[in-house]
Amino acid sequence: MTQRLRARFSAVSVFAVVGALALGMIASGPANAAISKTTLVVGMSADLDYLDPAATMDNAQWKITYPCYQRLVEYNGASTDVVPGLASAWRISRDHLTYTFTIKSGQKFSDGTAVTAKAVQYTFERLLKVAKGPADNFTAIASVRANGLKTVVFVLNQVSPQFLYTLAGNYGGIVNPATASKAVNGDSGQAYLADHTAGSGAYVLTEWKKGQYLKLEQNKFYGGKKPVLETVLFKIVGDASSQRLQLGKGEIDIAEGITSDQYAAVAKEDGNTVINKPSLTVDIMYINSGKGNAALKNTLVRQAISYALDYQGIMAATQAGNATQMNGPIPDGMWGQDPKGFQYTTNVTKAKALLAQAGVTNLSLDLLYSARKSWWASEAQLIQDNLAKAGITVNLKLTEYATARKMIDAGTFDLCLGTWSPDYADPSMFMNFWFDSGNFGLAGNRSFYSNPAVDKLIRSAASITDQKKRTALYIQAQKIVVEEAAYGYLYQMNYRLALRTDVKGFVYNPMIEQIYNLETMYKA
Amino acid sequence: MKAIRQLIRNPFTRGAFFSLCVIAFVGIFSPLLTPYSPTDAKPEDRLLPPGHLHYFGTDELGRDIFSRIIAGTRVSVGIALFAILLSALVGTFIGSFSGFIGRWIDQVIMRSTDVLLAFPTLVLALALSAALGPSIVNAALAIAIVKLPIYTRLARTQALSVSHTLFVKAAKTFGVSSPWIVRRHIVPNLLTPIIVQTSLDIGDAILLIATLGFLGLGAQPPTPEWGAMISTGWNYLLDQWWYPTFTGAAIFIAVIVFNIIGDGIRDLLDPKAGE
Amino acid sequence: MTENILQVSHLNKTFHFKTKNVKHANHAVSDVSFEIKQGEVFGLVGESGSGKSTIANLLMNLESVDSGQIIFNGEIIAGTDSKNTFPYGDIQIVFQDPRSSLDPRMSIRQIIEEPLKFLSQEKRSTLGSSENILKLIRAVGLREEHLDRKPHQFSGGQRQRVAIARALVTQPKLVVLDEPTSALDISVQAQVINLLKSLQKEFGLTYLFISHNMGVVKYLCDRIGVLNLGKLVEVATNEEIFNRPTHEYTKKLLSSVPTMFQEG
Amino acid sequence: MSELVLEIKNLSLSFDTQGASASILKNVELHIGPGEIVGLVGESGSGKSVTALAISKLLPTQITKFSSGSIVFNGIDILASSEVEVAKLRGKRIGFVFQEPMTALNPTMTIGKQLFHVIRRHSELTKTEALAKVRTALEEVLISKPEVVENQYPFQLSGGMRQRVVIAMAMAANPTLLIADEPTTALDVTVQAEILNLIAKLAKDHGTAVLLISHDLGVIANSCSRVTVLYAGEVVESGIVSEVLRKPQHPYTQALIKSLPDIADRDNLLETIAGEFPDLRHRPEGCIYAPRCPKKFEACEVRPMLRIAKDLHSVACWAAETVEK
Amino acid sequence: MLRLIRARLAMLVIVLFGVSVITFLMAHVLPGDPTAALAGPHPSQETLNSIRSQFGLDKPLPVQYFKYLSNLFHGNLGTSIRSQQPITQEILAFFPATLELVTVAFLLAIGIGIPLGVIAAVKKNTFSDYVIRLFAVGGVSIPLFWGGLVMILIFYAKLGWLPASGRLDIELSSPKTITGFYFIDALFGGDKETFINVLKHLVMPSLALGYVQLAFIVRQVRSSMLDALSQDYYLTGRANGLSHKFLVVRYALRNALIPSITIIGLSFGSLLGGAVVTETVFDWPGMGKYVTDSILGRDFPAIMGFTVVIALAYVIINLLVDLLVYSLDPQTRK
Repeated sequence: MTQRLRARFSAVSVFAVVGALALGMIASGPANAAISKTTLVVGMSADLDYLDPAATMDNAQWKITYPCYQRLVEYNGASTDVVPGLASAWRISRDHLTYTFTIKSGQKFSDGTAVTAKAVQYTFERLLKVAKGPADNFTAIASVRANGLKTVVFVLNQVSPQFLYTLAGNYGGIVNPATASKAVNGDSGQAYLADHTAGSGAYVLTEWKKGQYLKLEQNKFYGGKKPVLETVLFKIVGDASSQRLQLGKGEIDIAEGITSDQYAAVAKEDGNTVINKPSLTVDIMYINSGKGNAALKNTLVRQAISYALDYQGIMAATQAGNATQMNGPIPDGMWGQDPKGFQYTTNVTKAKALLAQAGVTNLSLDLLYSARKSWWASEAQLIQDNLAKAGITVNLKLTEYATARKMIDAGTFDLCLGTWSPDYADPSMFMNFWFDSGNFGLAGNRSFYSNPAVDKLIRSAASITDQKKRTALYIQAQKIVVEEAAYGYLYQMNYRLALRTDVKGFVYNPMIEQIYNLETMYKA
Repeated sequence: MKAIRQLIRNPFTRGAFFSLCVIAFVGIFSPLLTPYSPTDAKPEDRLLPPGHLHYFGTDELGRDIFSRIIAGTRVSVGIALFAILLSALVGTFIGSFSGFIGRWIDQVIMRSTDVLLAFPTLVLALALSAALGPSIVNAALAIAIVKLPIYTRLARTQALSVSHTLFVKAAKTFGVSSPWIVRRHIVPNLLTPIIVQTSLDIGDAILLIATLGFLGLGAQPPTPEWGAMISTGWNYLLDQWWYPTFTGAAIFIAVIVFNIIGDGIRDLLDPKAGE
Repeated sequence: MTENILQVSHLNKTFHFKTKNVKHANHAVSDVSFEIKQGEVFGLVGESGSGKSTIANLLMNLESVDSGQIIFNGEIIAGTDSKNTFPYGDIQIVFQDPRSSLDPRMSIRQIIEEPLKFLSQEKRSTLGSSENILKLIRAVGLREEHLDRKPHQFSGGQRQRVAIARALVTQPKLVVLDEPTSALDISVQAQVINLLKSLQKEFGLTYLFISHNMGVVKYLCDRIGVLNLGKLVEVATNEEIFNRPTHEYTKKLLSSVPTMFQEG
Repeated sequence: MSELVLEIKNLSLSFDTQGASASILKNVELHIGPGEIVGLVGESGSGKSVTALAISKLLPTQITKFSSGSIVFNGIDILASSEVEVAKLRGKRIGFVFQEPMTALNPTMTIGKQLFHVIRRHSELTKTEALAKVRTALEEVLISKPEVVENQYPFQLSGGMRQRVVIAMAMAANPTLLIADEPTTALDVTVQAEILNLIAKLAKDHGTAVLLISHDLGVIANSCSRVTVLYAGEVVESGIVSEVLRKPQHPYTQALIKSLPDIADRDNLLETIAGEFPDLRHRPEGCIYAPRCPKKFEACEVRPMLRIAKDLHSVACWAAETVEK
Repeated sequence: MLRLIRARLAMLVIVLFGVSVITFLMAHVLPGDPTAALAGPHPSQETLNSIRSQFGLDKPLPVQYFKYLSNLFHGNLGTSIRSQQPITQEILAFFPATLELVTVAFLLAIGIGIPLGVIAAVKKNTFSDYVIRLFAVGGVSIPLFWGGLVMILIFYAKLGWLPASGRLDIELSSPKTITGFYFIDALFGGDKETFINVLKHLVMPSLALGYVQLAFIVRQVRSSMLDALSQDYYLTGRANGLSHKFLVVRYALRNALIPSITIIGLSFGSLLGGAVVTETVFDWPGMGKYVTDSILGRDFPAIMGFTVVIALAYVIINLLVDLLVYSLDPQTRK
C-alpha cells in the first residue's frame, strides 16, 4: 500500500524532470528547415487589419493586396510615371473631364472569370458607396460607365491633374464583381474582402493565420508573365531583435522591422544586405498656429522654433544619418520642389533673439506624438532638449495612435510629430493638403495654418494642368510657408530594407513604399 | 527593530535586507549620486559602450545609462510603493467595513471584487492606464485599482474573523458604534496580514509599472523609468548589449529584493508560515 | 426582601440553517424563565449545546429574542413590548477566554476605558476619572504601572482581572460571567474566583454566573438553574441542587463529575 | 514484581531556540508497571505533554536537547534508539490519545480509512482482514454502528465519538502502553465519564499500561492507581493516588488541592498559591517551588531530592516529613 | 453539487453583467476613437463621419450598450472595427493558442511547483528550502520581456535548439483543428514531424510563463503544507506509527491542496489574459496580443468580446476549482 503511494509520489516529482528531459531531447534537433528557392518569407512587425481595397489606406496592408489586384494604370518600375496596366490605352478629353479606358484582353480574376469594363465600373461604384478613406481620392468622379465589354468611361466633376495617378494606387485595384454575392447586411462585401482577395493580379491570398502569417500563392489564371516565386509568406515577428536573428538564420528573407540603428550592423552580416534609397516620405513637426498656444500665431515664434532645432543631431539620432534636411515642404525627387528654397539652420542665439523680439517669455508647449514610428520618442526628446536651450519648455505627450489622431483632427496640441508620403506623384499632395485653410485637421493642414494669399496660389495651381505654370505657383507659395515657418520642416527620409543577398529583382518605387514587386522578384 | 533583527538573522533575508537599504539610499539620494544629468540628450555621445566615463554606457540619445538607472530607482520603486500603499489603504477600509457590516453592502462589494478579479491583471491595468491617459501617476492609479480587490478581500476575510473575536463581541456590549469598532479594533488587528501582502506585492508592482512602461503606458519620456528604458533598449540588445542588460538587471535586483523581504516578513508575521 | 434586578420570562431563540437544501432549526433556548435578585449570584450550568452562551448573548443584546421577555431593572429591554433601548453599561459581561477578549492592540487603560466611550458625558467624566480607574485596577489586584501595558505582557489570570475591571468600570447593576475561569489553571482559577467573590461583597454586585464546572458553581452561586438542550430543567437554591436534585438530568450531571475522594 | 513497562529516570531536557534555552524538564522520574494506570498531573507549563511526547520521541528534533536521564520502554532505551526503531514502536507498542479530538483526525479521510492505514501498518493482515479489523476495532470502543461510522468523516462525528475513534486507532495494534494526554479536557462531563470508563475497560481487558495525563485532580483520582505531580518540569510528589491526594506532603500539592472550589467552604475564600509560575529560562538553583512556598526555610536554597515520605510516597521537599531511606 | 453549479451560474450572470458594463464604460471613456486611426492618412470630415456611423459610434452610449447586450444575448459578440471580422471568429482563432500556452505553462508550474513546495515545507529552514525559495522567487522577479529575449538569444540564436517565434514553422501546415490545441491536434493527426515541431515551439514560451507561476505555487504550497504539518492529525499519525512520507503525501498534502487549489486556480484565470508579454516576446498568436492591440486601437467590440470571454473562462475555472475542492474536501459536501 505505502509502496504504491510512494511510487505515486515520486511519479509526481519525477514528472517534471522527465518532461524537461523529453523536451530537451526534442529540442536538440535542428530548429529550422531551409526555405525553398520559390518561397519568399517576409518578416513583418505586426498583423494586418483588413484588406479591402475600397477601405484600407495603409501601405502595410497594401503590400498584400497590391500584387493580388491589377489597376488600370501601373507605376513604371522605379519611376513615378504611370504606364498601361489593365487598360491597354486611354483617352483624355480636351476639357480634362472625361477619361476613356480600353481594357486589355486575356486578363482573368483568380476565379477564372474575365476582367471586363463592368468590373471596373463595379469597383469604383462600390468604392464610392463604401465611402471610406479611399473614396477621398476619387471625389472628382461624377460617374463611371462601362461601355461594352472593353471600354470604361470616367466623367469628372472638376479638373483633377492627379486623377490618372490615383488610379495606380492600391485603391485603384479592380475587384471581381462576383464578390457582390458575398455582401452581408449591406456591407458591399467588406467583411469578405477584409480577409480575402478577389483580383486579377499575379497572386492570391490563400491563407491568413491570424497573428501568425499570411500566405500568397500564384493566381492560376493570371494574364501576365508567370512569376518565379510560387509562394510568398508574410510572417509576423513582432520584435526587432527576433527579426534580425531570423534574418541572420535565413528563416526570413526580408526583415521589415529592423530598427534604424541596426541597419549598419545588419548590412555587415554575412548573407544580408540593406537597400538604402531616398524616399518621398518626410518627417515633419506640425506647429499649431490655429488652435494651439496663442504664441504660435506669431510668425517670429515659429521661426524661433525652426532655428532652435538641431537638424543634424535629430537626423543622426533617429535615422542614423540616412536622411536629408528639407528645404521646404516638397521633398527632393518630386517635381515642383524649389531647389533654391530656404533651409533653416541651427542657431540658438537667433532663436532667442526672435523670441525676445516677439516678446514671448516662459513659453511652454505640449509636443504630441505616438509610438507609431519607432524614432519619434527619440525625436521628441531631442526637440525638447533643443527648444529648452532656446528657453522654451516642451512637455512631451506620448499618446496612443488612435488618440493622437483624434487630437490632431481636433487641433488639441501645440506641436506634433508626423510623417507624410505622397499618394501620387504630384506636389499638390504636399502643398494643397498642408496649407489649404479648408483642409484643417487630419485631412492635411495639421498646423491649422491659414494664409489667404497661400490659399489663392495653391488652389489655382491645383486647378490647371500645365506643369510649368503650376511649378511657378507652388514655388511662390513655398517661399511664403517656409518664411512663415508653418511647419517644422525636419527631414526627408531614406527608405531602408534589410534582406538576404539571394533575394533578387526587388525594385523600390517611392510612390508605393513597402510594396514588393513580387511578380518580378526571385531568389538566386 | 526587533523585526529587523529577526530578518537579518535569517541568511535568506539578510542579503536582501542590506540590498533594500542600498535601494532606499539610492532612491532617496539619487540626485546626488548621478554623475550626469539623466535627461539631457547629447546626440554626439550616443550608444557608447561601458567605460570609465560611462559605467553602463550611453543610450540612443547619448544619455548616461548609469545615471538614468540611478534616477529611475526613485521613479520605479517610488511609484510602486505609492500604488501598493494606496491600494492597501483603500482596500483595507472597504474590506473591513464590508466584512464587519455584512448584509447587502458586503454582497455588493464582494460581487464587485468578483467582477474586478475576472479581468486579467495586466489587461485591466493596461485598459485603465490607457483610459486615464499615459502618465506615471495614472499607471500607479491603474495598479492600485487592479490590486484593490486583493486587499479588499483579504481585509474582509480578516475583518470577518476579527469581528467574531471576543473583544469585538465585548465592544458590542458596550454600545459602541460600528465605525469605532472598525477603526479601533478591526483595522489595527488586520494590519499584519495586510503588511505581509503589501510587502509581497511591491515587487509585483515594480514589474507591472515596468511592463506598462514597456508597453508605452507608463512614465512619459524623458523620465528615466526602467520599463520604458527597457522598452527602447531591448531593440539594442544585439549590438549594444549594455543598454537593456543593465536596465533589466536593475529591475530584477529590485524586484527580487522586495520579494525576498516580503517572504521574510511573511515568515516573521504569519504564524502559519513561520514557527 | 430584595427586588428582581433581572427577570427572564418564556425566552425562546431558534437558529435556522440549511444543509443540503434541508432546513434545520436549532432550538437553542426554549421557554426559559428565571429571575435574579439584587445582590445575588445566580448560576446557570449545563454542558455544551445547552444554551448557556445563547442566553448570555440574548441578555447582552448580541442576539435578538424570538419570543419572551427580558425585564431588567423594571424596563423591558428585549422581546415583546421592548422599547429597543439597551441599558449599555448597566449590564456587563466577562467572557471565558481572556486571550481573545482583550484587543491585543490596545493598552490596558484603553481597554478598561472603552465601555465608557459611548455613555453620557456625565457618566464618562465621573466613571472615567483617573482616580476611579486607579481604584478599579487596584481592586482587581493589578498595579498602576500595568495600565500602559498591552495584554500580551500578562498571564491568563491577570488578563481575566483586566476583563473584570473592564466590566466593572461602568458600575453595572448586573455582571454576566460567561465561564470566566474555564480557561484558567486550577491555582489561577482560585485567585479569580476569590476576586469575584470579594468584589461582589465589596460592591454589592449581582452576578449571573455561567459555567459547566459544578465545583465552581457550588462554591459561588446562591441559586442555580440547570440547562439541558435549551431548556431550564431545574432552578433551585445551591443547597437543594447539590443535596436534593429533583431532575434526572441534574442527577446525571452531578454523578458524572469526578470527585477527588470517592472510593473506587 | 514483573518488569516495568516504562521507566523514566532522571530525565532532563530543554528547548533551545534561537539563542534562548528553556529548561523544560528537570530530573523527571516516572515508572509504569504492566496493566497499571498512572496519572500525571500538573498545571499548564508543568511539562506533562512534553514528558508524554518524549516517550515516543515526538518532540521537534531541531530544538529539543536531552541533557540527562533515560527512558526505557520494555527494556528498550528510547533515547539511544534511532528514529526508525522508535517509529516501529509508535502505534504498535505505544498508543497515543491526544486532547483535541476535533483536530486529531485527518479531516479529509474517512474514519475507516484512517484506521485501516494504522492497522495495515502494524500487521501482516490482508486487505480484507484489515477491513474486518476496522469493524472490530470500532466495536471495541463501543461504537454502536461501526459500518456507518467507518464511512464517515471526522466532522460528521461528535467530540465523544471522535475521541473513541482516536482511542480505537491507538489501541488497534494492542499496545503495551497507552499514553492519554488530557483525553477528556475538551469534552463535556457526561461524555468524559464515558471515555474514562472506556479507557479503564480497555486497559483492563488488554492488560495495557496507561499513562493518563490530566490537569483535573478529580479525573486522576477516579481513574488512576498511582499519580505523579509535576510542577515546572519537576516531579514534586508521586505515589498511590489515595495517599497523595488525601495526605499530600508537598506544599504545592497541598495548595493545589485546597484551591479547588469543590470542597471549599462557601463562607471563606479559597486558598491560593501566591506569586507566579517561574521563568523556565532561568531555573533557580534551589527548590523550584520555594519562591511561592509558605513553608520556605534556609534549606530550600538547595534542591530537594525526591524522597520517600511518611505515607510511603515520594516527595521533593525539605519540609515534608520523610522516612529516611 | 447542483447547488454549486447553480450558484456559479448566478455568479456568471453577475460577473458578465458587471464586466460588460465596466468594459463598455471604460472603452468609451478612452480618449480617441478607432475611426481616426482607420480612415487613412488624411481623411476628410465626411469620411470620418461616414465611418463613425457605419460602426454605430454616433449613437448615444446607452443605445450602443443595449444594442451590444441584445447581440450578446444572441451569442453575437459583434464585429471588430479593426479587422471587419466577427469577433467570435477572431476569438476562436486566438483563444486556443493562449489556452494551450497557459495550460502547458500551468501544468509545468504545478508539476514542478507542488513537489518543490512540499520539499521546502518538509525541509523548512534548511539549505534545500532556501535554494527552492530563491529559485522560485527568481521567477516572479525576472522581467518577462527581458528574460524571454535572453532565452531566445541562448536557445535560438546561439544553440539553435528551439524556434524563436510562433506555434509552428510556417512551412508546415497547421494540424486539422479538433481541439484548437496544436499539440493534441498534431497527435491526433498522427504527423510526427508536426507534433515535434509544435512541442519545440511550446518549450520556451511555456517555460518562461510557467516559471513566473512557479514562485506563486511554491509559496502557496509551502505555506499550506507547513500549516498542515503543524496540525494535530499529523502528530496523531506519527504517534500511530505512520511513516513520514505517507503522512506528508496522504495526510498533509491532501489537506494542504484544498486551500492552495482555490488560490492557484484563480491565478490561472488571470494568466489567460495576462500572457500579453510572453505572447509579444515569442510572437505567440494569442489573446494577450489581440487585446493589447484592441485596446491601443480602440477596437471597442473586440475589447468587449475579449473581456466577456475571459470573464466566462474565469467563472468556469471557478466552477472547476470548486468541483475539485468539492471532491477533495468532504466538509464542503455536508
